[in-house]
Parts: sequence; C-alpha cells; structure tokens
Amino acid sequence: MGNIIVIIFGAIFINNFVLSRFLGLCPYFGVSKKVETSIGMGMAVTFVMTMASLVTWLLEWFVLVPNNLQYLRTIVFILVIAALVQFVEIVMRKVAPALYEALGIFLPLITTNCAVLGVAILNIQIGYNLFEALVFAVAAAAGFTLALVILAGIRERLELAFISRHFRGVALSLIIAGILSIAFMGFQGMM
Amino acid sequence: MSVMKDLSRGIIRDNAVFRLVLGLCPTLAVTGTAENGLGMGLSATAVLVCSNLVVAALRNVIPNKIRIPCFIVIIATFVTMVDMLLNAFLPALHAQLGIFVPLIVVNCVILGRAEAFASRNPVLNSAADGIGIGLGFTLALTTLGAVRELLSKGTIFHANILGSGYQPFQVFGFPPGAFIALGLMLALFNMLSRKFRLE
Amino acid sequence: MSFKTFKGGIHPGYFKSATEGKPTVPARPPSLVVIPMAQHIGAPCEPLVAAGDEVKMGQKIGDSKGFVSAPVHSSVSGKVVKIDSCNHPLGRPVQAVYIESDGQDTWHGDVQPRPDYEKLTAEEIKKIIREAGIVGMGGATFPTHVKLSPPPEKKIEYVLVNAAECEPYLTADHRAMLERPEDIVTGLRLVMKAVNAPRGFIGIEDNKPDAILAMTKAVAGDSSIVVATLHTKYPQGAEKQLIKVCTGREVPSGGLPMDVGCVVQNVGTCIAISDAVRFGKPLIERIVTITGSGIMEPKNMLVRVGTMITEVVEQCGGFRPNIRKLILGGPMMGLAQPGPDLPVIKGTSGILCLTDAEVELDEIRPCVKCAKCVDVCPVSIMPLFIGGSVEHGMYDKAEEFNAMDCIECGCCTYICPAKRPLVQWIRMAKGDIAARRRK
Amino acid sequence: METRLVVSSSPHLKTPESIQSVMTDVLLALFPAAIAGVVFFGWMGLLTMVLCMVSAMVTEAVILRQKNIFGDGSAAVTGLLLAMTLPPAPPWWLTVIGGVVAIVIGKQVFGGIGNNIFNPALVARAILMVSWAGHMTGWLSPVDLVSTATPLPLAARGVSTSFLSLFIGTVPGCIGETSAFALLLGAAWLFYKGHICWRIPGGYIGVVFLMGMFFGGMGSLATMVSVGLFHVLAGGVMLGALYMATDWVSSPVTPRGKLIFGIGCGIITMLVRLYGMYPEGVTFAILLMNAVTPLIDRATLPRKFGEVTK
Amino acid sequence: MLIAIISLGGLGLLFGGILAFASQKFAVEVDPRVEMVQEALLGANCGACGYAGCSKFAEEVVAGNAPLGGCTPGGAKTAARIAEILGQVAPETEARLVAQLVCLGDCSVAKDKFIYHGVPDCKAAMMYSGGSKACRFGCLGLGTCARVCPFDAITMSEKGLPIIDADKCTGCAKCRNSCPKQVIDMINARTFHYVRCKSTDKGKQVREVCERGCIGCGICVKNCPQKAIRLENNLAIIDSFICNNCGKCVEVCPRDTIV
Repeated sequence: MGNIIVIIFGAIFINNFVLSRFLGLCPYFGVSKKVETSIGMGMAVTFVMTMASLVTWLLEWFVLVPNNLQYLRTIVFILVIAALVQFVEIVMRKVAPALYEALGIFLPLITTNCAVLGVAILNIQIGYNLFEALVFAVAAAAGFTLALVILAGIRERLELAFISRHFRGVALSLIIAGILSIAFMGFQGMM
Repeated sequence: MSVMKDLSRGIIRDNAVFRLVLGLCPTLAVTGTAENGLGMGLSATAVLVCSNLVVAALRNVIPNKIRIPCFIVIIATFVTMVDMLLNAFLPALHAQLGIFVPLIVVNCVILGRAEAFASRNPVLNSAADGIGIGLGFTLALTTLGAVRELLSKGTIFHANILGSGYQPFQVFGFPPGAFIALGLMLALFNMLSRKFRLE
Repeated sequence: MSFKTFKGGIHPGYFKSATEGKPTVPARPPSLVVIPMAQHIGAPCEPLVAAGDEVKMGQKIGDSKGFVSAPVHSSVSGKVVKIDSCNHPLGRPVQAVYIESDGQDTWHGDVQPRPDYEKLTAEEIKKIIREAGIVGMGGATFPTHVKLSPPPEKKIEYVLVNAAECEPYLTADHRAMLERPEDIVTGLRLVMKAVNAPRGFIGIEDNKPDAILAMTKAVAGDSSIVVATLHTKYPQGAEKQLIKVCTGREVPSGGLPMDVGCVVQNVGTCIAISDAVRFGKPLIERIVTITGSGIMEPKNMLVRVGTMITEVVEQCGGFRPNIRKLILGGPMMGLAQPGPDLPVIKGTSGILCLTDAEVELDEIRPCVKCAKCVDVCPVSIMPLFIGGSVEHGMYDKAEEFNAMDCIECGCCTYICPAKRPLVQWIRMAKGDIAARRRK
Repeated sequence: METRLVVSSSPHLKTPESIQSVMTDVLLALFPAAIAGVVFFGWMGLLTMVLCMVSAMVTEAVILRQKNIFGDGSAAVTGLLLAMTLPPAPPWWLTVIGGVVAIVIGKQVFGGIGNNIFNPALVARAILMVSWAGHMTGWLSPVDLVSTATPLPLAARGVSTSFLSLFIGTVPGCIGETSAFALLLGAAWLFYKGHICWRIPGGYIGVVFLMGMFFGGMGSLATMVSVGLFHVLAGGVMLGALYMATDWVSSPVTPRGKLIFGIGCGIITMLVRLYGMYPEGVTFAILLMNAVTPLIDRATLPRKFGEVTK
Repeated sequence: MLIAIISLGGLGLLFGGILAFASQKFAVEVDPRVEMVQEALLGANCGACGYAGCSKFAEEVVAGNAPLGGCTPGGAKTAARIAEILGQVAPETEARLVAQLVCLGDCSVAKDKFIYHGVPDCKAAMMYSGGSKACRFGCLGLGTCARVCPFDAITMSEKGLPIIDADKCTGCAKCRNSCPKQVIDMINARTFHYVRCKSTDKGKQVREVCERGCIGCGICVKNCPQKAIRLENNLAIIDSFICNNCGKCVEVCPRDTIV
C-alpha cells in the first residue's frame, strides 16, 4: 500500500510529468488558455493514458516478451495509442459532440502527446506490475492535469494584464512553467 | 529553385522551436548541454528526412482516412532504427537521451511535417524540407543547450569558457532553468523577428 | 434602537458642517424657468403648451401616455417663450418649455386643498401622486406612483423612508426632517395607506441626532412607525442596503424592493406627497443643498424646478474663482457637469462645487489586487475583475463577475489606491450587457 | 467662466491613498525588521539590503524608462523583501543578480506591477537558492558572526533554541526573518493601516502551529505546544506569513480565498519542513499557493447581494 | 522475423478493423468543403463578415447563407478561392474600401468644452455630456478605433486624432462600427478628395469650436467645375461618382476642410 502512495505522490508532485519530466509539453502550452478546456483535456488524457497503459502492458508481457520482440516496443505502442485515440475521437464525436467541440483539434494531439507514450514506456522500463502501472498512469495524468489547470488559471488571469508583446503567448507560459517547476521542487525528498 | 527554398525556409523563418513552437519536450529535456542538444537534433533530423522521403513517396498510396496511423508507423520504424544505431555506436549519448529517443516518434515536428508538407509535395522537396526543418531544430537545440551549459557549467561542448572562478548559475541545469531559458530565448527571437520583419 | 449594519461600505469625509446648521431659505422667484420634459426615468413628456401660451403656477404643461412617466408642471405663472432643447444633468440635451414669469405666482385653478384628505382611498392617493408629477427625489427620479403600484400578488408590508442621507455634503433631507417632520410622517402614512402596508420605518444615520429626535417626536404615539437609528456608513441610504438593515430582508438580485414586500421613499418625496394630497400642490419646488468649497456661501434653499443653476449659484454669492468641478447631486453618485447653464430638476438634491484642491486628475494605474474594492462592495461583486475585463474589452467576462448587480454606489472607486475608474467601467459593462440581452 | 470644468464619472471623492503611499507604508512596516537585521548582522546586512533595493529599483527604472528611480515604490519593496530572505553575508553579485531576477523574471515579464502571478522576491530567492545553494545557506550567528546552522536543522538534530532568542531574533537565519518581534511590530502598522487582514497570516501561522503540534512529535501537551510554537517562530514563517503571503498582487482577493490561501501555505510549509529534503518550505509554499491563486479566486467568488442560493 | 511480421500485421488488422467498424458506427457527416474554405480565409476572426469568426463564416458560405465575397479583408483573392472550392463563379468584387477619418479637429484646432477625466475610451467618454469636444460631431481622440483594429492599421497622433494607414486597412469596418461619434467612413480607396467634417451645425457655431470644420459656406459648390458638390444641412458633400479629382475644391475651401 505504501508503495502505491509513493507512486501516486511521486508522479503528481515530485516528478511531475510536465514540470520535471518534460512530457506532454505541446498540449500543455496549447490547451492551457481556458480552465474549462484544460479540465476537459486533462480528463481525456487521463482516460487515454489509463487505457494505453493497460493495453501496452498486456501487449508487452503477453506478446512482445514471450516472442523476444522488445525491439518492436516503440512501434507497437505508438500504433496502439494511435488507434486508441482515433477510436476515442470517433466515439466522442458521435456520443458527446459538445466535449468534442471543446477539445476540438487537440484530440489528435493526444496521439503525439509524449506523455501517453512516455507513461507506457516508463511502465515497462521501471518494471511495474499491472496494477502499479495503472496507478502510475492515473497519477501521472493527474499530475499533468494539475499542472495544466494551474497554468490555465494563471493564463486566464493574465488576460487582464498588459504583457509585452515579445513575451505574449508561449514565451511567458514557459517562464511560468519554470517558476512552477521551482515551486514543485519543494516536494523533493518527500517519501 | 523551390527545393532550395524548401530547404532554407525551415532553418530560421519557419524554425520548428522558435517560430512554430513545436517539439518542446525534447527541446527542454535534453538540452542540459550543447552536446546532448546536438545529438538529439541530429537524431530527429535523420528520422525527419527519412520519414519525409517515405511519406512523400507513398503519399498517393496511403488512404486519406488512416493516414495518421500510417505516418506514425513509418516514423516509428525509423525511430526504432535510430534508437538501435545510437545504442550500438554512441551508448553514452543514448543513455543521456534516455526515454526521449523512442519519444522522437511523437515529436510533433516530425508528424507535423509529414502531415503538412510531405503528404502534399514531391519527394525531392519533402527531403529538402526535412533537412531544413531538421537543421533548424538542431540549431535551436544546440543553441539552447549551449546557453544552458554555459550558464550552468561555464562550458560549451565541455570546453571551459568562463574560467574556473565562475560561479555557475545552476538553475539552468535543472528543469526550471530549461523552461525559463527557452522562454527568454523565445521572447528574444520574437523581438528580433519583429525587428527584421520576418513575419 | 440601533440596527445591524450591512456588509461593505466606506467612511468618507462627510463635510456636512457647512450647511447642516443653516435653515432652508426660499430662493428668489425666478424670472425665467426652463422646464425639461424629461425629469424622470421613463418615457419623456410631450409639451401640452405652445409658445405664446399663458400658464399659471402648478399648471400641467407636459404629460405622457407611458405608464412609467410623470407629468411636469409650471413652477411660475407667466408666458411660454419657446419650446427648445436645454442641457440636462444626464448630459444629453432634452426638450424643455421656457416660461417667462409674470412675477405674480398665481396658482392654477386645479390646485385646491383637500381638508378631508384622510378619507381618500388608496387608488385616489395614487392618482393624486401621479397627477402631481412626483418622482423619487433622492436623485433616481423614478416615478413614485409606479413604485406604489405593485402587481396584486405582491403584498407590501413595509414602507421605508430613506432619511439616511449618507451622501457626503448633502443636508437637504436633514433640514427637511428638522423643519417639516410632521409633513414627512403624513407623507409616509399616505404611502402606507396607498399600498396598504401595516408598518413604516424611518431610517436615519446616527450622525444626525437632532433629526432622530425630531422624527421620534413626530411619530410619537404611532406604534406602526419606527424611527430606525442607523450606523453612519456610506451607502447606508442605498435602497437595498436600507431594506436589509431595517427589515433583514434581501432584495433578490435583479429584483425590486416590492419583491420582498417593501417600498422605499425619500424624505423629500414624502413631503411632496403630503403637499400634493393635502394642498393639491404638484411637485414644482424642492430643497437643494448648495455647498462645497467652490461656492461663496453654502446654503440650503427651496428652489423652484426649472430655475437655472446660474441663478441659484448667484444667490449663494457665486462661484469661487478656483472652482474645478460642478456636481449635481452628492459627491458619490452625483453627475459632474460641463457648465452651470442648466435648470434645477425634480431630482436635483444638491449643487456641489469642488475646487482645484479637491479635484484629483490622477493617472490610472494598474490594479494591484489589494481587494479593497471587494471588501467595501455592498453587493459583494468583484469590481476589480469587472474593471479589468472591460479594460480589455471582455464584456462577457464582466457579466460573469456580476456587473449587472452593481448599484453604482462608488465605494470601489473611492477606495482604489490605483485610482482606477471602476464604476465607469462597470457602467460600460452594464450598457453593453443590457444591449446584448435586448437582442 | 474662464476655467474649464472637469467632468468625470462618479464618485467624485477619492481616498488619499495611492500605490506609492501604500508602498511607503510597507517600507515603513519593514523598517523594524531591517533595523534588527543591521543590529544582528552588522554592516553586511545593511549593505545587502541597500544593494538589493538599488539593483531592483534600477532594473525597474531601466525597463520602464522612468526617470524617477523610486517610481511607485514597488521595486524598493521587492528589493528589501528579497534582501530580508537572503543569508547575512551573501556575495555582492548574488544580491545584485537577485534584484535583477526579481524584477525581470518575477515581475516585468508578466506585464509589470499588478500582474505578477508570483511574489517577485520569492521567485528570485527560489532561483538563487537552486543556483547557489552554498551561498544561500551561509548562516552566521548574530552574536559573534561565526558561521553556524539555523534553528530548524538544529532542532532536527535535537538541539533546542530558546523561545526568547527566537522572539527577539538572536538566532542565525536570513537577514530579516529572525526577529519575530520586529516583524510583528511592522505588521501591526500594516494592520492599523488596513493593508493586510488577519485571514492569510492567521490561517498560515495557525496551521503551522497546529501541524507543528500534532506532527512534530507527540508528547505531553506542553511539549506539543512548544514544538508548534517553535515552528511558528523559527525560520521564515513570520516573515512569509506577514509580508510575503499577504502580498496583494499574488494572493487571492476574496475573503474565503485568503483563508484558504493561508491554510494552504501553512500545510505545504510544514510538509516540506517535516518530510521534505529542504529544511525550510516557506518559499516553495507561497510560490505554489501563488500559482493556484487564480483558481482559488474563481472557486470562492462571494455570494452576491440578493443571490438566491439554490 | 516471421513472428514479428505476423504480430505487427495482426495488430494492424485488428486495429484497422476496430477503427473501420467505429467510423462506420459513429460516423458524423462533415462537409470537407467547410474546412477547405476555412483554410482559404485569413483567419483573423475580425468579424467583418458579420459572423462569429472565420469558422462560422466558412460554414455559412458552404451552406449558401453567406456571400462568396463576404470576407472583406480577404478581398477578391479570397472570394475567388472560395468560389473555386465551391465550384462557383467569383463575383465581381466592388472597389476596395478603406476607412477614412472624417474630422480634422485635433487638439490644436478644435476646442474642448471641459476636461474629461476617466476611462480613456471614446465610448466611455460619450457617457459624460457626449465627450469633451466642444463640437458635438468631432472625433474624441481617445483611440477606441485604434484598439479595435485587428490589423494594426490605426495609430493615434500626438495631437489626438487617429491616423489610418490605408495600406494596412482591409476595410473590415470594425473602427467605423466602434466609433461613437461616427466620424469614420468607409470610402473607395481611389477617392482623393473628401470633406473631412461631419458637423451639420450652422457656420457660426462651427467657427466657435473648430478652426477647420465645414461652415457650409458653399464656395466649393460654386467653384466645382463638375458640379459634384452639394450642401446638405450646412455640410458640403462630394459625389464621388461625378468628382474627377480635379482638386479645385481643395484650393478654394477657406477652412481647409477638404483634403
């Protein structure tokens, strides 16, 4: 049980996917303009990451390893993720058009969200069992969502600021992320 | 003529990092030193050129509906190859780049070029575009790596620049410094590109 | 009897000493009056007279068919010179009747006292009030008869007399309470009868102990009317805050006092109602406080509606040379004017003249989020975010921060250390939001 | 009339307070703590404070191209606050870099005064701390200026510090954080002027005290209370709670939000102190809570007058 | 090797099958032309077309509700491309329109009736006695038009009037629509001479408040060789269809109102 808490706390705060592992940065800076959208994006990522972890873990240990095909890991994983995302996209478009509208073009972006592939590969590299892998995926996604929502809140607030035009947009977001990253360093050493 | 244009465009005018703000994960993650930045940049360039070539060659064969998965498979193949090559010939660099080598596969720069350029243009232009964009990417990564290495260690490509008395600005060696350094460089680039009317 | 206070509010300087001890003096009868056709919120009146007509004092000279409207009357007897536009405190020129006085001040034949006024029915009282052209005299100029005609399903339980006079500088209501307490109570009783309300309140801030005493004396023996002593705090006299303090009820957002069974009347309005019902006199004069360091002799005066401000100011010794701002109404909610060539209207409670030293032309600084505006806002909205949103043209965001609930009391702008014109931004937001809602 | 009148929106009365006057008030409030810093750490303390303020003010004046170097006073406040969080004798270049970083990264990139999401002084301190950890932990004893450790790590090793010296400030630590007495004195002035309210410092100090009591090691009630009190007085909690967390720009504006903010700061501070790698967590705690301030504001909008609760 | 091929192939088949099934089952009809039209637009979301942003306009164009040339900033080029996408003939586009300020009352020539202090925005200033300019038709000079211009074509001069860069102006008319005094007209970019005043006050009143306002003296009317100028409500108006840009009116105008 303690182990699980370490995984959760570690993935959210200590080694936050975005702020310390540099994973999922493109959607992080792309979808963080509005808090509502960022929450939606966070949920979509959580869903995809959990599903991807499950499928890739099973594939790794039941297909690739028995056949000594680990060198195909990258290609197989990304294929799975791509298919999964496309599937989610198609279904969401039909079932929840409002959500689809909100997330719009960012659903395909989840495919190229390195956080998803990253979590799948990390699961294998660290050697988590299936349950740990799923917990890790959810926690990592939660960490991603947390960082995303915080940044979105800040950027919404900054709509009221007169920012120098050189810094407007991603440049300032990067600096904010840097300061956030420092602030998150405070959690180091816990657990 | 247009091939040259496709080649040169990616280096500054459509620079992947500074102008299009794509491929940020490796940009930030592996630019602790100039060497790592260069290594990652060249690896990505290799994948980019190869995948652009293949995508452009197959652009009329691949059905539109499943083009993205197809592109990804093509890219993934080359990434796996680069991964193996690096592991075999540059194991130290491979260890430094870590998980970000397989993650080249999801670098939006590469997929973005495949989707936006290679799938609509002939082979030669696509290759030129790949080289241009790749060089621009490499340039950005190396510059960022050099700046961060200089500030956080006082060296560039391990050559001591600032003397032994330099008190390193260590934050630039850590994740926060990566964000801040890129943020500042991006702002600088914005300023310069306005000054020289790049847009 | 002391009452709980409301949330928020400020304690600005009160500056009332210049005029609070001065009895009301009648102004010199004007030789020319300019009577605007729009002296109330709602449909403007149509003139009933033409150039060259002879009119008598108290004669109706303008009326409208609209329900939310109040007729206007001549405040002198004499001859209509012309019908032309004139400046209006709201800043937009309006149509007005110019009447030259014959100096006789002969009343019109319709102005007849009603000795048996106590036998009038509620409907008759309302009709008299409408015909007398009575509007809210605190400054809002909402036609009184409309306020007194709630839909049948809304039972009115309380009538409140707003005698807080929380605006700094102004002493018109204070003087009225000292000089005509019985008339105020009569007016209140008539309103209570008109809306069939069992209870009345007279809310007075505790910085006017003599007025409290006078009013307590005037209501002595009537247990249905309570004189409520209120904390001295701005905006104690804001309608919704007054109701909250006196009755504990909260007017719902976007609603009216009648939604919680209340009707609020100003002191001056009560006197006007009493005059109209008992003596048949329409609303043609009112008490105006002329004050501020930009005027030679501050005074409380009984001024005919339509008298030019220049003429009133002249009787107070004129402006001082360093006058910088001319405000109609109080300093917190009054309207600054470009010049003095406009008439006193029914809602003119004060003429405030400020000098260079009091008029700050500070630069607007960025908001530092000190949250003082949030603390002082009596309706608990977010002035800082509304202001910022409007500054960036984001009106929909201003709506999210409840811009429409603003009562424009001015507390936020008063307290802002960055000197941000928050009320003005909120007004812009309200205009934009209202326009979009109409679509 | 010869003079033209001024027409503006109501209200026509304004408070005499301005940003500049408020900043001056804050500087005055920091004065006792600054004196304490000079008394305890000598001329190095003074030099650091002056250098830091000057560097911050010059940076701001250069960026804004303003002639008056004091400007609205906010840069001076930032500089002084930063100096107070520095160890007694940092190298001069560290101080100067700190001032520049505080103004540039902490403030001006966000659009200047009023828009900075994070407390500029703490941003600079955090960056300095990560960069030059050695210089940032060069503690001196205020008695004889010999290098030593601060009460917090000492307590972890079982060495206790008397409450009197913690209160007066005769303990090693940052220039401005040691004397709780001087800090309280200045804060009293800010309370009196109405620039800060009880919610943030109250929530912060209260939580630090309670968590110190219950997680700092169980024992008899007296021990628990003294551990709680120790955590309140030691380190930067007083400075942080009274001056840093209450920074207008980077803290919530709603009353409930302020309380939540204070409590959040307290919890994170104690988490870092009790379980983390760093001995002190005030900087991280306040920066983290700064980051979520916009979200807190969103979530705690007060109920507007007459709003019908469903 | 074989296993690798089989596994990859198998996976491909499996996912392909699932996706094919899903795309059949959950298909949503989207007209691909909408996307193509959207790509052809400038993407400035300026709103000149009257719709909420470029994507909405694209939808409406494809649905046939909006005119092909509806994108004013894009001009004829965009219209032609949209026409191409939709397989229609491009409409004859009208002459290029640009914004023109119709007031010359900067702070050196036009008087103020009071000092305005408050939100630096024309709409805000309008709420208080119609703004501080003594001329009730004059430009307030607080730069609302410059702020709403999506193309950075308007800057404010030191004397407090907007300067419109005709090259950058795309004719989206946002400035005209935002001007509370309505002193911005959309005119043919080829027009040379224009009466730069909107005051319909009598000559005497105009003289009192502004040095360059049209006083309705009629000299230009008399001197115009083309008879292209008429007076309406004390204001000279040039008929751009008759005017041949001879420049006579500019010469004779005693108040330099025609530029």
